Amino acid sequence: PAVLAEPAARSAPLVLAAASMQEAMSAAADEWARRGHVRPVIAFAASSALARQAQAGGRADLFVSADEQWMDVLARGGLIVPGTRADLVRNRLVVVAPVGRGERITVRRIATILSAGPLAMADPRAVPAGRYGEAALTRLGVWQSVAPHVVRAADVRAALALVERGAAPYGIVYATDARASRKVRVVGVFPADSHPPILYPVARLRNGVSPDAEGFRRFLLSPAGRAIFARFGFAAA
Amino acid sequence: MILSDAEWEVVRLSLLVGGTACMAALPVAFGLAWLLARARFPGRLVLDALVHLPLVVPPVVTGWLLLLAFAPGGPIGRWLLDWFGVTVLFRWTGAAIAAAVMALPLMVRAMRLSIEAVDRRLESAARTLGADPWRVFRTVTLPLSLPGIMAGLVLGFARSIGEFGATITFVSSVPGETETLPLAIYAALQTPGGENSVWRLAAVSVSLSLVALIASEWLGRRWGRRLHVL
Amino acid sequence: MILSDAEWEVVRLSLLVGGTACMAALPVAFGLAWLLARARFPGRLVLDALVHLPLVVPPVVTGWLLLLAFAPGGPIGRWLLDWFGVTVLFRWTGAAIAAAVMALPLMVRAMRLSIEAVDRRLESAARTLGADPWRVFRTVTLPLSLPGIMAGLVLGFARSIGEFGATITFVSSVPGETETLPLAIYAALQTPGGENSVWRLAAVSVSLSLVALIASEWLGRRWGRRLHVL
Amino acid sequence: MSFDVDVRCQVGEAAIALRFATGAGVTVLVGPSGVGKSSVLNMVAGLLTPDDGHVRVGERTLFHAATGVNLPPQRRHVGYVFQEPRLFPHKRVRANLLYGAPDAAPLTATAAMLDIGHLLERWPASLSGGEARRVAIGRALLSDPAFLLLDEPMSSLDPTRREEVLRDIERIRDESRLPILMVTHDAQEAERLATSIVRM
Amino acid sequence: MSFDVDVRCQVGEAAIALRFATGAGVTVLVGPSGVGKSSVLNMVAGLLTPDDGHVRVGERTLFHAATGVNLPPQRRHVGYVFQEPRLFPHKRVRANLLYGAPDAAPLTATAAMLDIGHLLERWPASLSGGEARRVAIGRALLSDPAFLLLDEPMSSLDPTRREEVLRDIERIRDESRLPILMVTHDAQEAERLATSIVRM
Ligand SMILES: Nc1ncnc2c1ncn2[C@@H]1O[C@H](COP(=O)(O)OP(=O)(O)OP(=O)(O)O)[C@@H](O)[C@H]1O
Ligand SMILES: Nc1ncnc2c1ncn2[C@@H]1O[C@H](COP(=O)(O)OP(=O)(O)OP(=O)(O)O)[C@@H](O)[C@H]1O
Ligand SMILES: [Mg+2]
Ligand SMILES: [Mg+2]
Repeated sequence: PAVLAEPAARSAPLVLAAASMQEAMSAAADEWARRGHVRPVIAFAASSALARQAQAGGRADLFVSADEQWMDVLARGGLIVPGTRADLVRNRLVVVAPVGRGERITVRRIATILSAGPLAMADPRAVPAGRYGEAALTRLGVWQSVAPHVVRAADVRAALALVERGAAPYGIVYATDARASRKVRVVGVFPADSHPPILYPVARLRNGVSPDAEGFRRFLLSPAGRAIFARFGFAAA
Repeated sequence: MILSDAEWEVVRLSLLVGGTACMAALPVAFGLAWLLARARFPGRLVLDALVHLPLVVPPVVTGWLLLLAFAPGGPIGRWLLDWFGVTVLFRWTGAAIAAAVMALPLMVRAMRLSIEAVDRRLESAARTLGADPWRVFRTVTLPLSLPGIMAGLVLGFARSIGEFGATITFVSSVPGETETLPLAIYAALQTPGGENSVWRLAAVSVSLSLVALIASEWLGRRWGRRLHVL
Repeated sequence: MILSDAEWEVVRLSLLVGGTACMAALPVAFGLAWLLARARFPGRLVLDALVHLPLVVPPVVTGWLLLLAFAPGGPIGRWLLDWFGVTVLFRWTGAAIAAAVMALPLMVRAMRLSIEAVDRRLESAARTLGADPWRVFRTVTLPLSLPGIMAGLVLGFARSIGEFGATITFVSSVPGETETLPLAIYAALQTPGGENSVWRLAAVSVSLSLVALIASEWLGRRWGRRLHVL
Repeated sequence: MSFDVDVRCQVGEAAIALRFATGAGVTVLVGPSGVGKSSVLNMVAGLLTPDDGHVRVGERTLFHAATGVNLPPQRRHVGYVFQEPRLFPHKRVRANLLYGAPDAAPLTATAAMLDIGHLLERWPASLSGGEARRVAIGRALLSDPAFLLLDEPMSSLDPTRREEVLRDIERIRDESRLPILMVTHDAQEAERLATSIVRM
Repeated sequence: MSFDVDVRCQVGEAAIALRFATGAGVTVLVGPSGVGKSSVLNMVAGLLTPDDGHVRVGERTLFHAATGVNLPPQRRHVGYVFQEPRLFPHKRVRANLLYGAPDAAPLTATAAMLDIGHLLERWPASLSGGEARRVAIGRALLSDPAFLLLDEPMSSLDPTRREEVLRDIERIRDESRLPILMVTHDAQEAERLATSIVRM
């Protein structure tokens, strides 16, 4: 009797992760591999694109979303394994201005200041950062007066670039993005209660087959995992 | 299919941006095509590569380079601001610039192909009939390159109507000013449950370019009928 | 300019994806170009519009449509799975499909332009010399359309090398599998302080297509020298 | 019977109609410019489909409207020298000459006969008018045709070469007995070669 | 002196050199196919630049290598009938005829003379060989040239039209006294028209 089949090579889990987490996720995967596991394969794209790929039946094991809404969509569709959803990290929303320019934002004058010129933010209709920004400005009661000045970038990084280049005097971005740019400084931080919490949820996907997925998910949520994300400016959830 | 007022505005803007981009790029593209097809000068290959650039680098990078150039502190942006007091940032003119730059390589290639196919013996015949080079160009080279010009216009218009990455990076999405069809479609696609809107707007995009296509086919066929023999 | 191992991997993948896409699209594009240039059949305009589609709708939508078609439950995806047991999602083959679809309209247009410029009297001469239509096609129509084929290949390759929106929407950016140059550039753009990497990778993109460009210019010139007279 | 032709065809505004039946040898077709001589040759070659009538060459029916017979050009075994050279611009002279040839052996002899042996490696674009004409004649002859259609084959040939080609045509007429249908405007040529003359 | 030509030029492998000086009337250029007749006409027209020598027509120096004079073709006021018709395919016959004409008035007379009046609204692609040739002749004549270059202008013309064109050339020679340089392979034609014959 011949050897009919070799045992299937232990397949690496496929992780779908939001593009904005590329560095942090890669670092986490490296660390996981260093601990003697198979390094997961990570697919990066916008949360919406990843969610659609999962919806379409793409075989993936883990989903790390930058947007709770899309995780909700998958949950409603029965595409995630119940009980595996957890909040991985948290972010904050800030106002930035080019280095050496712009005044410090005060709640009293916020409308006046932000209406001084184009206000760069991610598209409030589409991108989570924009949605959070709109929510915060609405809560502060200034959205009506600021809205006409808003220019909607494709994502947070594009909004940041507009401020870096001086194309817009102010922009609303995540703290993680502001922190990394040497060309902008933070001139204001939105109160945490002015917008829904900015959470990055993780969950295992129904379609997944890799036995390693659960281990990697637990690693991400472990103190060691969270420490890696903290290194890139994310706050603990 | 009934569009909302906001959607009509998007369509109007797309036509404005796409039409302006095409018309502005047309003479530039033809000039470049002519240079690349006919002239022999040092740096010809560099020019050729430069023209193809927007095709090769991702649109986002093109948009980013446009931003660097046209931002108030950038080389062109400063000049526009100092001399004309205008800025194209967040304006439909900026969207048209992005669309034109992205459409340019397609237009140049198509036109160049036709210019290279022009029978140069006809040009010498025209010269013996007293036409100076400029008249030869206008009356012989240009009309005989018409198939390429038409193809370039169709490709360019379609590309302009579909341009997304460079536009949103360069001028963002400002409703009524820079929010063209692809930008509206992108926004709808990001939103859970936005599929309906995506289909509607995509259908509009397709119809617009279908009209351009039919027009060009019709013109092309009229033209072809004259020149071809059994 | 020294690239890291990971960057070399990106370059290798880009060449693999771009080359495969071009080669796979070439015969399809030529067939379509020939049909559109020569055949008269009902639905010709619909086919024409369909070919232009990926140019008009934003790449993101094209990627999404590809996803719907090639997903395990989609019409093509199911068939691939049932018959070959393969899926293209998150695979480089999927990236090549996206690149090919995006490059197709450019290739078809350029080729069609050249096919339409072929002197049909040469084809009838070939037929009187005993060549059946297929031999006429191979020995007369095809070689005389070579300028368009070259132009189509260059445009298609450049487009493939630069394709971003459809690819990331369809197959995401999987390092070592689907992360081509534009996707890596995008990732670098997303990364704070990634500008250096952006410049390096963009320069690589440009060099790759410059090589393709120079090769095509050189071939084209050799070819042109034969056919042209003073 | 060599040529048994009865064709009617509307070409643009011109209504072309011609009927003739001629025996072996050279049939010369003469007529004013624009009367339809080239069109008739195209109909015999199968490049233009007559509205009505028939075309028979030798024993073969090439076209017959009534029975729906219409052989495609490649199966008519015609050697057609067009009014303009129509050389393939992307092939060297040698490849042009051999394009329709079932056999490369006669190349040297034919090239020598037409005095184009020194041009074999040239591109057609670099040929003079008379050189191109001779290559076109050679290409038609080398395709081993069952009959010849010659549309002013001697135009732009100098007297010496014209005389040579004339002799070659005479030899083909007398030795290989190929049916030949030829258009010419030269009375001397017509008189010398023609077995029968058809006026349009 | 009508034509005072002394040119040397390397075309591909062919070294073309010719010197002649002829008086008023028609200068006929004869020589075997491929010897360089069309090339000489191209040099006189300014389409091909000689490596050395000079070209003078009438009183004007069109080219002089020693002094660097080299008028561009459009300033030589040449009426050139090429060996092949070279009609503009994208212009109707009327527009082709008028392309180089400073004045549209002579159109009707010229068209009548060449018997192409009924073709004015046609596209060149639909013309027969002889029709295209006559349009090409008309186009050159209507451009009000200072001298004529005719490269086998009578090829593919039927005897009647050939006779007419011959008479027209004679009239031009005798009445308007335009210098004419003509290539022909027809001995009769040459004899009848030539004031001088140049052999290559
Ligand atoms: N596409 C067309 N549209 C209109 N008329 C046409 C078309 N093609 C040919 N003709 C006309 O048909 C007639 C016959 O043309 P054909 O080429 O057969 O003439 P021919 O006898 O060979 O003349 P030539 O001796 O000048 O070569 C001509 O009057 C020509 O103008
Ligand atoms: N590009 C080229 N490369 C090589 N040889 C060339 C080229 N162009 C022309 N020739 C050669 O130059 C010579 C002169 O050509 P030209 O057309 O002047 O001859 P011609 O006397 O007009 O002949 P014909 O009576 O056949 O028209 C020919 O032998 C031709 O083959
Ligand atoms: Mg004819
Ligand atoms: Mg000649």
